[in-house]
Amino acid sequence: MIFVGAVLVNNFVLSRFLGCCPFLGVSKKLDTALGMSGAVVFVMTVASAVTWCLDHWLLAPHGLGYIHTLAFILVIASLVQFIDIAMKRFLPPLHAALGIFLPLITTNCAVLGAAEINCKQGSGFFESVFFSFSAAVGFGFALVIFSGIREKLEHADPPRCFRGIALALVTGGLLSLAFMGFSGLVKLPY
Amino acid sequence: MKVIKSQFEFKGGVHPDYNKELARDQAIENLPVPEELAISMSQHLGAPAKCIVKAGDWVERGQVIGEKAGFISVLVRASASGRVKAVEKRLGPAGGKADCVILDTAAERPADVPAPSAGPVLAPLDWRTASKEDLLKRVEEAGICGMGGAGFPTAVKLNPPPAKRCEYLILNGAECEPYLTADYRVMLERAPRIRLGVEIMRKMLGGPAVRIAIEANKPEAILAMEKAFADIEGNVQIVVLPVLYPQGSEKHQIYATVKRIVPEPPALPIDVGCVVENVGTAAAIADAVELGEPLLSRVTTVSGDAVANPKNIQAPSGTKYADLVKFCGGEKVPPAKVISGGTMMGFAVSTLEIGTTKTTSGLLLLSRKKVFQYSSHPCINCGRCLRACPMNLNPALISKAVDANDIKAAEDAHVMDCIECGACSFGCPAYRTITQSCRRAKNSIRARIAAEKAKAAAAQAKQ
Amino acid sequence: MMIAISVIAGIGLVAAAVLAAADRYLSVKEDPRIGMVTAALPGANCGGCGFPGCDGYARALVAGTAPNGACAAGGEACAKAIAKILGVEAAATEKRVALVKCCGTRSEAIRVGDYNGICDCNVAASTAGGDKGCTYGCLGYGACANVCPKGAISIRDGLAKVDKRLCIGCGKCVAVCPKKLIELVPASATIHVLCNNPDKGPAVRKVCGVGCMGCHLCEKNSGGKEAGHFTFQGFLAKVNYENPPVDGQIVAKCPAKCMAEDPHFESGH
Amino acid sequence: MKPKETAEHYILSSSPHTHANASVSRIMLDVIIALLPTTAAGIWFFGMRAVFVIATCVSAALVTEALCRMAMKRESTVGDLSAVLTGLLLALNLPSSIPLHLAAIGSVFAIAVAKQVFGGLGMNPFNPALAGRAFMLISFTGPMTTWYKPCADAVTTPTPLAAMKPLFHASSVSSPTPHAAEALGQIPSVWNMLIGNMPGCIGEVSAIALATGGAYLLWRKVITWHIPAAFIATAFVYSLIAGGAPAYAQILTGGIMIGAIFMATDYVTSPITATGKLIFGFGCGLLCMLIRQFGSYPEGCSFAILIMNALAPLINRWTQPKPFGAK
Repeated sequence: MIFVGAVLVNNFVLSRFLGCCPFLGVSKKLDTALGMSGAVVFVMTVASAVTWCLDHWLLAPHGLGYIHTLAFILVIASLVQFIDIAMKRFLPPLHAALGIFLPLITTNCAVLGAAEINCKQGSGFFESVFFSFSAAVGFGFALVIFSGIREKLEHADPPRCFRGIALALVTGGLLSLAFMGFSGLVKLPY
Repeated sequence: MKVIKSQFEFKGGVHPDYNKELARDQAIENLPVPEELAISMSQHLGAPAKCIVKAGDWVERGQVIGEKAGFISVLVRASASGRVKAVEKRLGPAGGKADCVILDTAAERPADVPAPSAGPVLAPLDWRTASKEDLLKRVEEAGICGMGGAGFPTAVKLNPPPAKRCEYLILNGAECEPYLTADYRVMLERAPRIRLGVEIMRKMLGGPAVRIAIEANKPEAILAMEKAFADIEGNVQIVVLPVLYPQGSEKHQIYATVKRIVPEPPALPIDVGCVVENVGTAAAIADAVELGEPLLSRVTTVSGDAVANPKNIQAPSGTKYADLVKFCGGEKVPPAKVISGGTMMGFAVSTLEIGTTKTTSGLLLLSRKKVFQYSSHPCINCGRCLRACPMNLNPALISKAVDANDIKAAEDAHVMDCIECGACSFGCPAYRTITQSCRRAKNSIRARIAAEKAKAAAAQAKQ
Repeated sequence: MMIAISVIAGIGLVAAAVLAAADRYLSVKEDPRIGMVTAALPGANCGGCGFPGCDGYARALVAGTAPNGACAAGGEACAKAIAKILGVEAAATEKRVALVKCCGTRSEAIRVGDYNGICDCNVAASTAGGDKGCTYGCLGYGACANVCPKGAISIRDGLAKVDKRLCIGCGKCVAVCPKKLIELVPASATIHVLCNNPDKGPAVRKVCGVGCMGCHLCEKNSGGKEAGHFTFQGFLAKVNYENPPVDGQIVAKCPAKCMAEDPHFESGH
Repeated sequence: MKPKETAEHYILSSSPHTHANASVSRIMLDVIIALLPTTAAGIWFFGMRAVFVIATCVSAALVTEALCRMAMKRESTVGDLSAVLTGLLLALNLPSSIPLHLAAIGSVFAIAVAKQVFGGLGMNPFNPALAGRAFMLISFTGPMTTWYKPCADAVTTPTPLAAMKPLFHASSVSSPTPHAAEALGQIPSVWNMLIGNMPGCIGEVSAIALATGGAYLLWRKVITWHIPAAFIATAFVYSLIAGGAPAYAQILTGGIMIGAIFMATDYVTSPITATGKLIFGFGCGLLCMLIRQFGSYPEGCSFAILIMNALAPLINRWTQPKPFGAK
């Protein structure tokens, strides 16, 4: 239920409008979109685990809930950098596939958003991680669909003023309109 | 000998208006040698022949004027006696330039050149006693290439590498192109010659089974062939093909007759044990072997609604289109389009000053009302091209990719498998230039491959 | 408050220490040029080049799989800096620019057919050789303009024209032209023969009002054969760009009107 | 000094030089012809209101198309009839009670935002009529879900779909709870569902008229069977498994018939390959029924098709045909 809810109903990009930067930036080609999706799934899952631990063991016990945004940014950014370096060293093939997308995720609001939502919900560790994972899959799903459309639009001939990002935004809007159909599909507290 | 119906229909294909009734019932007529011939050195697939005569030379009928210039090449003989007016580069119907011998056949024979004796150009051979090598040599020196349209050197095709055995010799009498009736007339009028040609080829190929493929809309041709082949020995069958364009395509004919599928290029029909030859080629081989007559002329259908009297004409190679039209009583109405070949795969030409070649199966003059205009309207994704494509490609995708100058995407969509049959453009409701897009993509891919090869060769030379 | 500050600072320190250690012990040696190229790029990670971020583009550049100049944000200065790092423009030679050797505009050269198909010279040329009477002349369907990375070529009155200031002499147009009538010439040369038809005079006249007839007047007027300003191929004059003519007089004296002084079209940029 | 040209030039073009004489406008005309029975049925059941809605949508679509092309300084495409078709399809997907100015806004959105922004016919990733409808459904939910009883002016009533929705969650249909029994009572008779005597959008009520149009399109080879068959079969099997209202009622009410025959088969926004079409139809049917059962909207047909429109490029990509002779 969490999965369906996060992937379809409350899709991060299409109904929460989080992570729009890579959604528009890395959706020109299907291959790169797939790579990016993989990277986001990986980072979001790991990041939510780390931030959950941070929140529950360090911040919450000391009544420091109000600084968690700051702390999360710091932790997520360094985590991504660390993963980048470590992956380059130990898993070169995976790095070749994902690595170039990692720096782009450093400050991705979707990652932070997932951590924030988890924090606000006060959900348990596994629930948090699974929610983040699902949200990332939803993000990847939207990204892949969107890149498919954009590849098709490469062959289109829109009016001059709409070329490029403007057309992508209109398309994104229509896609979001279509995803409205899922509303109510799963009744979730999120 | 059996007549069977083809059981294997390939996917795709279209049904254009055949318009064969215009010239179907016109018996083959011989064209008197015109006053001027334009004999191209590039009448076949492969390297153009090397011209060995120069302006002012006197040449005899049958004399070699162009030498074979490579493995995939064919020699060229003069189709009439006369004086060489000029040797110059001229445009062929396909748009490429090639050396062309301009022959003045009305010129007076010089006093010091005696008239040749009235014998055959080459010594006749007895095909039963002649060796395979002799026969191959004869096919080569008679300058024979495939007469269906592509013009592949016949001697090369009939001499497969020893590792590959020919199991089926398929005789192509489909003639699926609209308007054209040249092969049909040859089958009606020269059935015994075709049979002889088949027997010679069979000997050269080591006795394969024979399949004669004819479309169902030519019942008389089927009858004529049945009669001619009635008492032939061995595994010979006439296969009646369903009427479907492009039934004459080599790959599709092989599938329709013996249900074998030729793999992607560079595989050839011989890789699945098949050799496909046109009926006209078979007759030409019979003439070359038995009569010693090289391939100097061929039957060309002159048709279309702008021609006064459509005809099937036996014309010497190099006859200018204008002479053919004149022989047919001229133009009925001003033509809007002139096509060398059929309407599905032929080439539009800009002038009637081009000479015929060994592969000119037809010359069509179409009036304005028979000509449609291509447009640059966007594709509406209707999928008709996809369903029409006999190669099972996605022409819509290729055409859109080429429009966007994305040749890589076209290559990924297997554009190199395209046989340029035109079925996609034929049914396109947006009148898009799909076939031309495929051609464009193929040309740029070939150019790129050639450039890469040249680069690699240069790099190797450096080392 | 103090706790909050110290916690954040602590997290920061730990993270910094871990990253520093990781960088020290785990980093992989790679082509130093990648870092240099990345530094030369604007770092906007805009994805406009088609690669995921500047680093991806830099890698592709160093690997030689991406064309230089795809970074719109960095512009020409950036492309130059990268070229320097990659050592592409090592050999400094005189600037060469493309020259379209045809001046048979729609009003001067005849057409022999109504072409109906894809607007591209190579395709048009394979359709009965194109619709231009002169089979050596510019078809004007813009194959060169389409491959030009700098947008320096435009089609005017059925002819391709090169903007000398935009042209970088990459030679892409030379390779793509089906009629092989584009040549790279020294930017300093000012006098050109704008014809590519080696046929005899009368044959040229039949198809074009401004075709070279091979009359050798340009050669005579520029000091004769010994001066060596021209060479001839068939009945076509060619400028010897090793030793180009300088006297503008000969242009006006060309009876075929196929010569021009500095014919490069200047766009109003 | 110009050399003399011959008066008449031959046309030079690449092969083929002959054509089947099909055209885009003829295809559009065929679809419009196929929609005539449906339109007639809609007018019969909903009266002059339906005529006004259809007229408004079609004229708004035409005017928008013309204005957009003018603004873009491109050749007018009003003649290809695609705008007429979009307007007509949108009108047929609206309730007859819709205020006319809202109908016009929907039509303008469909043409301007969902189609011309992308460059016109052939480029749009989403079905314009459906995008227009979804846009209206979200923006003007009230008027878009007010239904009039057929053949009776201004008597509002819920659609059979709205009545059937709770049935999914009823324990058993054979021994219905009082609530479910009431819902079952609101399902029209099979005959009324076939001819269209039930509340709903103008064009979605008459199954017979829609099927006639579909048969015409199949006969004219404008559409293939893949999408409608996969769509309807999936929806049918789903409702058999999920229970609730009888499966035939799920098919005959709401937008499934018009969606499967006329909307999902839109060339531009559906996959081009046969396999892709089957997958597309399956996806449409599944999503449509999922939304009907679990979603907050009573009808999911438009959204299902729109979502599958978004997936069409990917389906196309992964169902490329294998060339003849390829391994």
